[in-house]
Amino acid sequence: MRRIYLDHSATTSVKPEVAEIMLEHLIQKYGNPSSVHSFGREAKKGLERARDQVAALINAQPEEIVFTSGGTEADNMAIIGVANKYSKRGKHIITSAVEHHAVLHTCEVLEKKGFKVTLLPVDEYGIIRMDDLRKALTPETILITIMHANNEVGSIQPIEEIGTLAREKGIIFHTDAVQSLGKIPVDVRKMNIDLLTGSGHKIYGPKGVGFLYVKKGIKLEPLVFGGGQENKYRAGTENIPGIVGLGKAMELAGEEMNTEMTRLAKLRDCLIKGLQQRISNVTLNGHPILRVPTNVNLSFEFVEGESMLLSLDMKGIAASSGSACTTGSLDPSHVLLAMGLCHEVAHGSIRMTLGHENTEEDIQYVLEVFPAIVERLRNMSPLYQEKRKECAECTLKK
Amino acid sequence: MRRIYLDHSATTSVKPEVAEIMLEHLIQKYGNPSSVHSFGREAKKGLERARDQVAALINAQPEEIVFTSGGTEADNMAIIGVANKYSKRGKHIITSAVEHHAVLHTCEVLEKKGFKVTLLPVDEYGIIRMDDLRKALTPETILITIMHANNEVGSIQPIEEIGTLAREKGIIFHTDAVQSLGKIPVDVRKMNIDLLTGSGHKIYGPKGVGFLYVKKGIKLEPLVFGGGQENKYRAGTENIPGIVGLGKAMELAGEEMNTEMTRLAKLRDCLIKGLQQRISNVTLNGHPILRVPTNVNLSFEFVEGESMLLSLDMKGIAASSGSACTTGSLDPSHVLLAMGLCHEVAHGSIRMTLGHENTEEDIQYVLEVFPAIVERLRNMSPLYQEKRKECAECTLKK
Amino acid sequence: MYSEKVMDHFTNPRNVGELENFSGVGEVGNPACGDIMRISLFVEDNIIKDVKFKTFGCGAAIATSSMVTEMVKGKSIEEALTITNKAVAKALDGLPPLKMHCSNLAADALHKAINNYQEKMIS
Amino acid sequence: MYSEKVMDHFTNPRNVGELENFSGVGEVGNPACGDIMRISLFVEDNIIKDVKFKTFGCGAAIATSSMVTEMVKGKSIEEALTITNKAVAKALDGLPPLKMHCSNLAADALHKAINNYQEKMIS
Ligand SMILES: Cc1ncc(COP(=O)(O)O)c(C=O)c1O
Ligand SMILES: Cc1ncc(COP(=O)(O)O)c(C=O)c1O
Repeated sequence: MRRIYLDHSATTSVKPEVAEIMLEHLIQKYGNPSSVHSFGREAKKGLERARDQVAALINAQPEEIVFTSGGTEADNMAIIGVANKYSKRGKHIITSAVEHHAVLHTCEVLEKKGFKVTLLPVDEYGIIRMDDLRKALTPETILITIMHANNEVGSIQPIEEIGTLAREKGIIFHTDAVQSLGKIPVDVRKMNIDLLTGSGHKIYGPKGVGFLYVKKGIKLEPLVFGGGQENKYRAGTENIPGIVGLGKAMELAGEEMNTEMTRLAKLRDCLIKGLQQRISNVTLNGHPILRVPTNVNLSFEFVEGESMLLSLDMKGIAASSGSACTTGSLDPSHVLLAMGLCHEVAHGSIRMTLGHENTEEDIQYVLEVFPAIVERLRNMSPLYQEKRKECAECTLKK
Repeated sequence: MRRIYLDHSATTSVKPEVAEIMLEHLIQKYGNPSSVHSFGREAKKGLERARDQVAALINAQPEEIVFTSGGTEADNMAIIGVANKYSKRGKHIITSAVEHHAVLHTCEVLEKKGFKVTLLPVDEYGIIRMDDLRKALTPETILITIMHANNEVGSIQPIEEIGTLAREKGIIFHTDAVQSLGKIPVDVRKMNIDLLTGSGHKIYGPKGVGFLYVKKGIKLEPLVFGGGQENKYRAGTENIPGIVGLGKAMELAGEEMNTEMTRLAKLRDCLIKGLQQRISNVTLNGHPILRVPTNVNLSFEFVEGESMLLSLDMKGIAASSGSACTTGSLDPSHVLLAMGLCHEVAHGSIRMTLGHENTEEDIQYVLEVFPAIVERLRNMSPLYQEKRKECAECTLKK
Repeated sequence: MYSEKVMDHFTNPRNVGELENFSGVGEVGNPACGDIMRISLFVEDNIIKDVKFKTFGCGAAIATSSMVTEMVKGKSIEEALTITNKAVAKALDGLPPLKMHCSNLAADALHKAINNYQEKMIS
Repeated sequence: MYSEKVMDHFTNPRNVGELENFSGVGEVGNPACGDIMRISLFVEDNIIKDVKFKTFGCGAAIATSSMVTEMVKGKSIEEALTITNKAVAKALDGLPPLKMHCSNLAADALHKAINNYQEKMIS
C-alpha cells in the first residue's frame, strides 16, 4: 500500500547522510571522547565537529552548545536550571499558554516549589501579544520562556521583539526552537536569545539527542550529575552517534532550508486550499502567514479527530490530531483551546506536517481520499445532523 | 597499524545485529510511538519488544523498566527520585566510597540540600564490609545505593546480602549494575533489588541510552517533565533506535554470557600473569576472584599512568588509567585511594578491560610490547632510581 | 492499539443511522468531551426489532456503538438491560486501557433509549 | 590532545638522565600529585654546558622537561633564568588547558637547579 508520512512535526526519519555518519560512530569510531587513546580522540573529533555544525546554524559559538538527550531535557534544563540558579534574584517566570508540555509541565512543577508562573494568553492565531508580556513583567521576573514556532498550529511568535525586551530589562530569555530550526531562520545574536532548545528528530536527525544553547555568561544549575562532560553542564557518556547525527542534520538543514521550504510552502498551500474547496466546514487553525512552511492544521466540523486519523491511516496516510482521544486525556489540545476554539471543533482537528519525502502526488492523493472519509464520518455523526446549530461556548472564525 | 581495544569498560562498539535493528528504526520504522498511525505502531512495537528483552535479562517485569538517556541519568533518577519522594520518611542515604561519579556527585548535591550521606569505606580489594553497612543504618535511612561491579577495578559487591538486609529493614536498595550486566548474573528478584541502573554502551549497545529498573510499588519523583512517556516517569520522545539497540544488546548479552565470559576470564588471567612475570613491581588492584571476568587493573610502580597510556596508544593499544592526568584533576582515582593505595601507585595504574573483539593474539601482542614501554619510562623516572624507598603514606599489598 | 474486531466495527459499522419511527431514543456524552452517541430503538412485543446509532467520537466510540446495536437486536428489553459497557468492550476483544473509561459509553446510550421507551409506554 | 611537538618530545625525549658531576640540581613536584621533575646542570664560565632530566609524570611533564633542556643548553645563566613555564609550553606549540597548571613545571625545576648552582658557588 502507498504510505504517505504527514507527521513530520511528531518525528522524522533520518537522512541517509545522517545514518551514514551515525553508523560510522557506532561501529568504527566508537570510542569514549574522554579517553586518551586514538579511539577516544576520533570520538572527540566527531563531537566537536557536531558542536561546530550546530553552532553554525543558529549563529552561536561552539562553546555555547550543550548536548542533551532531546528537546524535553533541554527545556527542563533551561527552566529548572535558571530557576535554581537565579531564585535569589526573583521567583517569577513568564511563559505562554501554547507552549509544549516540556515547558508547561516543568513550569507547573516549579509553581509547586514556590515559583510564580504567568501564562500569557494568545490571540486567535496562537500568538502572544507584546502588550500582555510587557504588563506581566515584574521586578521578580527572572525568566521568559516562549517558543519560536508552535508544534501544533505552526504559528511563529515575535521572538526578536521578545528578545529585545528581555535584554532591555535584564531578564533571561529562553525559546524552544524545536519546531522552527531548519524551517525558518534562527539567529541567537540577532534575536537576543539567551537559551535555545533544539531537538534532533524533528530535523531528520536521530531521536534521543538535542541541545541547549547557553549564551556565554548565563549560568545554569545542571539537571544530571556525574562525570564532567559537556563542560560540567551535562554528565553522562556523550551520545556520540546521536550527536554526530544531529550535527550532520543541522548542517544539511542549513544548506537545504531555502529551496526546501519554498517547495513545502507551496505543497502546504495546495493542501489547505484543496481540502477547503472539496470539503465544507473546514477551518484553518493558526496564522495564515506567520506560520512555518510545513504545517497544515485544519478543523473538520462535526467529526472527531481520532476517527479521521484511523481512516486516513487505513489509506496509508499518517497524520495527527489535537483530539483528546489521541492523548488519552479528556481535554483536546491546550493550544487550540487557548486560541479560543470550542471543544468540539478542537476535537475535530487534524494536523498534517510536511517534509522531505512529500511530493505533489502525495498531496493529490490526500485530496482524493480525504473527502470520502469526512463524508462517511459525518454521516455517522449526530452533530452533522443538527448541522450548524451554533456552538455556544466558542467563537469560531468564519 | 594493528589496533587493540582494551577499554571496554569505558565504552564498546555496537554489535552488527544491534546496528542493524537501529538502522531499521532510523530509516524505516521511524515513527513516534505516541502516534496513532502505522509508523507510530511500528515504533511502539520496537519499544515494547526492547522492554521485554531488558526485563528478561534481569528477571524483572517489562512494566518495571524505564528507559533513560544512559546510566548516569538512571543513577540520578534513582537517587534524586527517591530522595524527593521519601524525604518525609527520613533524609539519610548510604553509599560507598568507590561508586561511580554519577552516584557520588549526585549524593553530594543532595548533601548540600540537607540530606545526610554516609560513604562506606572499602577493604583493600574495594569491597564494602557488611558490618560497616549494618552500623551505618539509622531509622532515618531511606536509601542504600551500592554498585554491583566496580568500573575501575572490577570488584563485585555482596549485592544479595545487601538486598536482603535492606528488604528486612524496609529500606530502598538501588544498585548501579552498569559494569556487571552481561558479565555476571543479575537477578533483581533473587537479589532483592528495588532499583537497578543499566547502560547500553557498556554491553555492545549504543551510547545515550540506559534504563532504570523500578520495582513495582516503588515511587520516584521524575527528573524530567513534559509528555507522559515511560508511564510518566521520563518525559521526552523515546530514543527508539537507541532503545531497540539496547534491547537487542541485552538479549545477545544474555545468550552469550556464559561462553564469552569463560573465554575472557582466561584471557584476563593470562594478561595479568604474563605482565607480572615480565615486569617487576607490578601489583594487581581489586579482588583476585570476586572480580568481573573482563577487568585487569595493575599498578606499575615508578611510572605515571598517562605516559604509559600514550606509549601503549602509539603501539595501537587502547587502555585507561586511574592517573589524575587523564581526568584533569589533581587527585588520582578515588577508587584506588579508597582501597588504601598511595597516590603514586594509584597514578601508575593501568586498566585494561577485555571484550568481544579481543583474542589470544591480542594478549600476546600486549605482553610483547608492554615491558619495553615500562622500562623506557622507568629509565626516565627519578623514582625508579631511588627504587623501593618506601612510600610513607601507603600500605602496599606485597 | 485497537483489536481487529474494533477495527472491523469501525470500518464497517453495523446499523448506522436514525430510525424515523423510533420507540425510544437515548443520547450520552457531549461534544466538549469528544464523544456523543445516540441510539434509537424500535420495540415490538417487548423485543428490540430494530436499532440504529449515530456517533461522534473516536474509533472506540464508533466500534462500541456498532457492537452494542448488534448485541441488542432481537433481544428482549430485559436481556438488553443486562448489557454493560464492560460486556461491549469484551465482545470487541477489549479496548486500550485509556479508552475504557472515556469512550466506552454505548451501553449507557442503549439504557437511556430503553428508559425513554419505557417512560413513553407509561405515559 | 597533544601537539605534534609534544608527542615528538614525549617519544624522543632529549637529554634524559642525570649528570654525575653536576654543578646544580633541582627537583619539583611530588609523587602524590603525579609529577616529579629533576634537572641537573653542568655549568662552565657561566654557560650551561650540559643538562639532563629525569621525570615521573604524564606526557606533558616529560615533554616540557625535554623541551626545557633543549632550550637551555648553551645558554648563559642569566638567559636561562628568563625562561618561563609559559615559554616552554609555547615552544611545544601549546599544551591542553588542563595541563597548563598541573604538569608544566619544567622551568621551575630548571630555576631550582640554577639556584642550587648559585648557592654552591657562594658557599
Ligand atoms: C515544541 C517542542 N518542544 C519540545 C519537544 C520535545 O522534544 P523531544 O521529543 O526531543 O524531547 C517537542 C517535540 O516533541 C516540540 O515539538
Ligand atoms: C559504574 C558506572 N555507572 C554509571 C556509568 C554511567 O553510564 P553512562 O555513561 O551511560 O551515563 C558508568 C559509565 O560511564 C559506569 O561505569
